[in-house]
Amino acid sequence: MKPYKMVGLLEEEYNKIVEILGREPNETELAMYGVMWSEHCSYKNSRALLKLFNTKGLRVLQGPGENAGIVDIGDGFAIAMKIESHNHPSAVEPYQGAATGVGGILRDIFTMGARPIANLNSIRFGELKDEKTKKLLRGIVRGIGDYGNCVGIPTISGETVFNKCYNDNPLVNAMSVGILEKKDIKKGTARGVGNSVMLVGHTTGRDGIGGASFASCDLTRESEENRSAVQVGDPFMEKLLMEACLELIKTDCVVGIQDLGAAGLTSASCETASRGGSGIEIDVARVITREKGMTPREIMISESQERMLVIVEKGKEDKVFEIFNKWGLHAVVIGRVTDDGMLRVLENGKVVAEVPASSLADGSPVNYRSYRRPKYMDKLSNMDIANLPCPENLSETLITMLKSPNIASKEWVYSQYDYMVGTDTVVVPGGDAGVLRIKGTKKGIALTVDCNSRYCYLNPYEGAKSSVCEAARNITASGGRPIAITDCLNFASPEDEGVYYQFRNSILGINEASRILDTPVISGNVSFYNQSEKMAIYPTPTIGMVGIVENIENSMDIHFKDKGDSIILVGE
Amino acid sequence: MLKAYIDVTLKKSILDPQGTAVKEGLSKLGFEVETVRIGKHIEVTLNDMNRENAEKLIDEMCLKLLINPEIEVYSYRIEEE
Amino acid sequence: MLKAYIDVTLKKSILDPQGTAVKEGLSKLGFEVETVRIGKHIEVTLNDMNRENAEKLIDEMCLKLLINPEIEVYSYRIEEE
Amino acid sequence: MKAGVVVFPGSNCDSDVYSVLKELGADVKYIWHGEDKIDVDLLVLPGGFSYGDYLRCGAIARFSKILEGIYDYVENGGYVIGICNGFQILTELKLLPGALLKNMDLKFICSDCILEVSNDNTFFSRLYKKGERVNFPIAHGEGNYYADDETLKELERNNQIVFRYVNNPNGSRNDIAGIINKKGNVLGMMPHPERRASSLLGGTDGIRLFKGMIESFK
Ligand SMILES: Nc1ncnc2c1ncn2[C@@H]1O[C@H](COP(=O)(O)OP(=O)(O)O)[C@@H](O)[C@H]1O
Repeated sequence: MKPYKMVGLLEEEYNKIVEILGREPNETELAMYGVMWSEHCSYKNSRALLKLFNTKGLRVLQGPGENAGIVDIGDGFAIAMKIESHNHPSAVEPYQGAATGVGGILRDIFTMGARPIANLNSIRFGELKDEKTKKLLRGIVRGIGDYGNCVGIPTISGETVFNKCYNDNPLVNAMSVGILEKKDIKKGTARGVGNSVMLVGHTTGRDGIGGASFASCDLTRESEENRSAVQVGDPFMEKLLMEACLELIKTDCVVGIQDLGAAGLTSASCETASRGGSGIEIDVARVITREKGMTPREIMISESQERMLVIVEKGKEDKVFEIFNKWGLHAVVIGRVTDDGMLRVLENGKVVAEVPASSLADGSPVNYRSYRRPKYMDKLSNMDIANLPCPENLSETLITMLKSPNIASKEWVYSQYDYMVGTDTVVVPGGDAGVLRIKGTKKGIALTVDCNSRYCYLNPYEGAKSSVCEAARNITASGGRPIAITDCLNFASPEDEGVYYQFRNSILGINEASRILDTPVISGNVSFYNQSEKMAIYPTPTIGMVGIVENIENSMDIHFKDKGDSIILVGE
Repeated sequence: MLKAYIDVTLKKSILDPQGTAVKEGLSKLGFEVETVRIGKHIEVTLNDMNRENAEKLIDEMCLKLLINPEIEVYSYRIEEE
Repeated sequence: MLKAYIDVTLKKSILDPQGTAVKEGLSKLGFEVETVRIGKHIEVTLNDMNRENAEKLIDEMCLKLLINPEIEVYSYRIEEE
Repeated sequence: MKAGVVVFPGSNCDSDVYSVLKELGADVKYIWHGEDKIDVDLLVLPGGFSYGDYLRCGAIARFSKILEGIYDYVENGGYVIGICNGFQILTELKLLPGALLKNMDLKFICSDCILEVSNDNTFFSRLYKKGERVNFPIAHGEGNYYADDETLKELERNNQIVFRYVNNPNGSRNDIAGIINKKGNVLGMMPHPERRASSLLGGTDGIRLFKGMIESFK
């Protein structure tokens, strides 16, 4: 096999790399392009369309493009929020896949300088009667719970959906929300020639190598052998890392901070350099490795969890050592910021890779894919509801409906999540949105995550639009005013014209609702290739939403309160 | 009766947070050791059968339920009870 | 180097719901077994020392940290690495 | 009364208890696990996952520097309350008998939970009435209290069981949710009274526990 194929690149992509470098890339460089130009990291099949999103608003302090979006909630406070998929890893190792999904999204929040205060999750499975589904459900729920519970972040809302289209491709979308004082916003940028680049947190191992490209592949037999792609989460380490980073951010030594997620050190270094318009030089020999004999290539693309890259003002490194030492964590200077725009990787002082940072971060070719309205839509939209027979025994039908896993109570799920830790949860799971109080103010925030993928299948545009509306209704019903959206777009292969039609129209649908409701999209994530040889998932654009509750005393739950109270149905 | 003693451990390349924490715990108590890895120990009692069949059975159980070959490996011994 | 393979199990008198759950899981897959008990498997690598000292050390570690004698028992073997 | 909330690596209910004590006007501070002097009247071991609860809950935290002096402190009459992970640490320290096993159905459980006060004649529970039912939430994966028959008999005989579950959620023997040592100055409990200290958060049943302790010192 051609070397570029082994790292998941196409011939024309390889040619573009040669053009950028003016030479053939070496093995390390090729691997770095492979992970950065994968669908998962480069958004090459979605970037063009994501530009359509309504991302502006008076409250928006940080839109898409950073680790998380940030909105102003007044009183000097802001909310950081982001949702992300961990579908493929969870299909292979439900417990660890889901757990590391939570870990990743938490880091996205605290890199922004925000303290995580709530987690949400949207999980989708095949039919519950299958043993395989049960095993996935148990593992995924336990993984989400154990990780969030251990770090001490309440999981206050979510959704759990069953449909046979997810039989081979369960979905795990993890969302996290944090609070910060507006003045404390941090970004993932590297600036200031000579400033230090530090790697903090866990050691670097061979786990998760190739994970980013793995996330963008169909789940076929091959991936079952792709064994090193699964990582084990360490929530205890995450908790320490979170406390240490939040303490560090309060000092004046941090220039930029970025977590190491997909594509590890490669992505963190080229993204921070590219955002800051600078270059970075790192020496892999300084990275603390878990195993002996790791090559520069392995170190650069390892996806070991619970690590962060911190850009520190020159001369203030000691402060970082002090704080990380207190928390019992590693911190090492692995390089420095330069002004030549290059990501230069050294091994004991010898250059082993050197590429323009921005070409890795944003240089991948953008695909403008063609799309076509899928045929099934015509067939389904021609169905006449009037022809459906009315059930004879309505009481029986009601009971059947209530028993359906999609309608029945999800207490089995959320009772495994600590939804009260932190003592801010005012409206607990089991209702519409979760509501948290904001200590020190009269306010609260309402949070929800919603999608009706069946509607999205019937009509992607209307379905996506109605998912935004459903989220907004959940927020409003809990006493909040919707202010912003984070979205996770789960779809099948973008190479399929019908799927791309679903994708495009879902974005347009979200966009219309988002404009009308004045809820800009401030962050999000795309997950393609959620399909197996047998089937593709329904289009599933999951909407995470935050709303402000001006007076927390006025938040509302769904329970009937007193005998004799009137019940009124409002709306159309 | 036969008894199988099965040990399940994480693959070598995979991080073992429990082991790391315990290693540090031991060190605090003054025990300096090289590495600690923590896994599961499973004891299964089987009805009498020949050893070969027992081994086949245990292998099957491991691969089907007891371990996830993505991240774990196993080994076992079988003894008469 | 020496490697100690330590197995920690719940005392016999204590219920092991995890074992019971796995037994049921196995039975659903068609594996009928008598009993399943689940415990921990701990591998500790030690620097070279004589076997007697190693055993003393492992016993100490177990009693001090690795097990809770109130509920657990342990056994181990030591091998050259 | 001076109170100190110990912060272990992995504690996560530390600030929850701290806030409640503070709101009630107590003189309260955080105590880092690496400190070596217990200079308070009430030591709180909060909930969370100290050292990740890897190996066994509380097993590693038990060896923290700050806890080296706890035996003397207790011997001299200092008060200790361990909530959730704190209870687990207290059993690992052998300051309370027994151990906490995995919940019977093997799942982490977070929910409201009705308890019955079995002993109202303690430093901690004096503002409740024996037989009274209170609602404190639980949130734990390993809260299944176990002690051998002999120990259970002794606990019953000495009236050391302070709280019992009305509907046993985790398999605890004798429905035990919280116990006290013989001397009466160390309480361990799985449920979280600090989570029921505000009507906004579903109730105030937990407040009296903290008030009772504070008032004893006045
Ligand atoms: N995976 C989950 N995590 C946390 N809470 C959940 C989860 N699934 C469901 N819930 C809770 O149960 C409530 C009801 O869920 P669901 O039956 O999907 O209702 P709805 O369709 O009204 O959103 C949700 O609003 C949420 O509070």
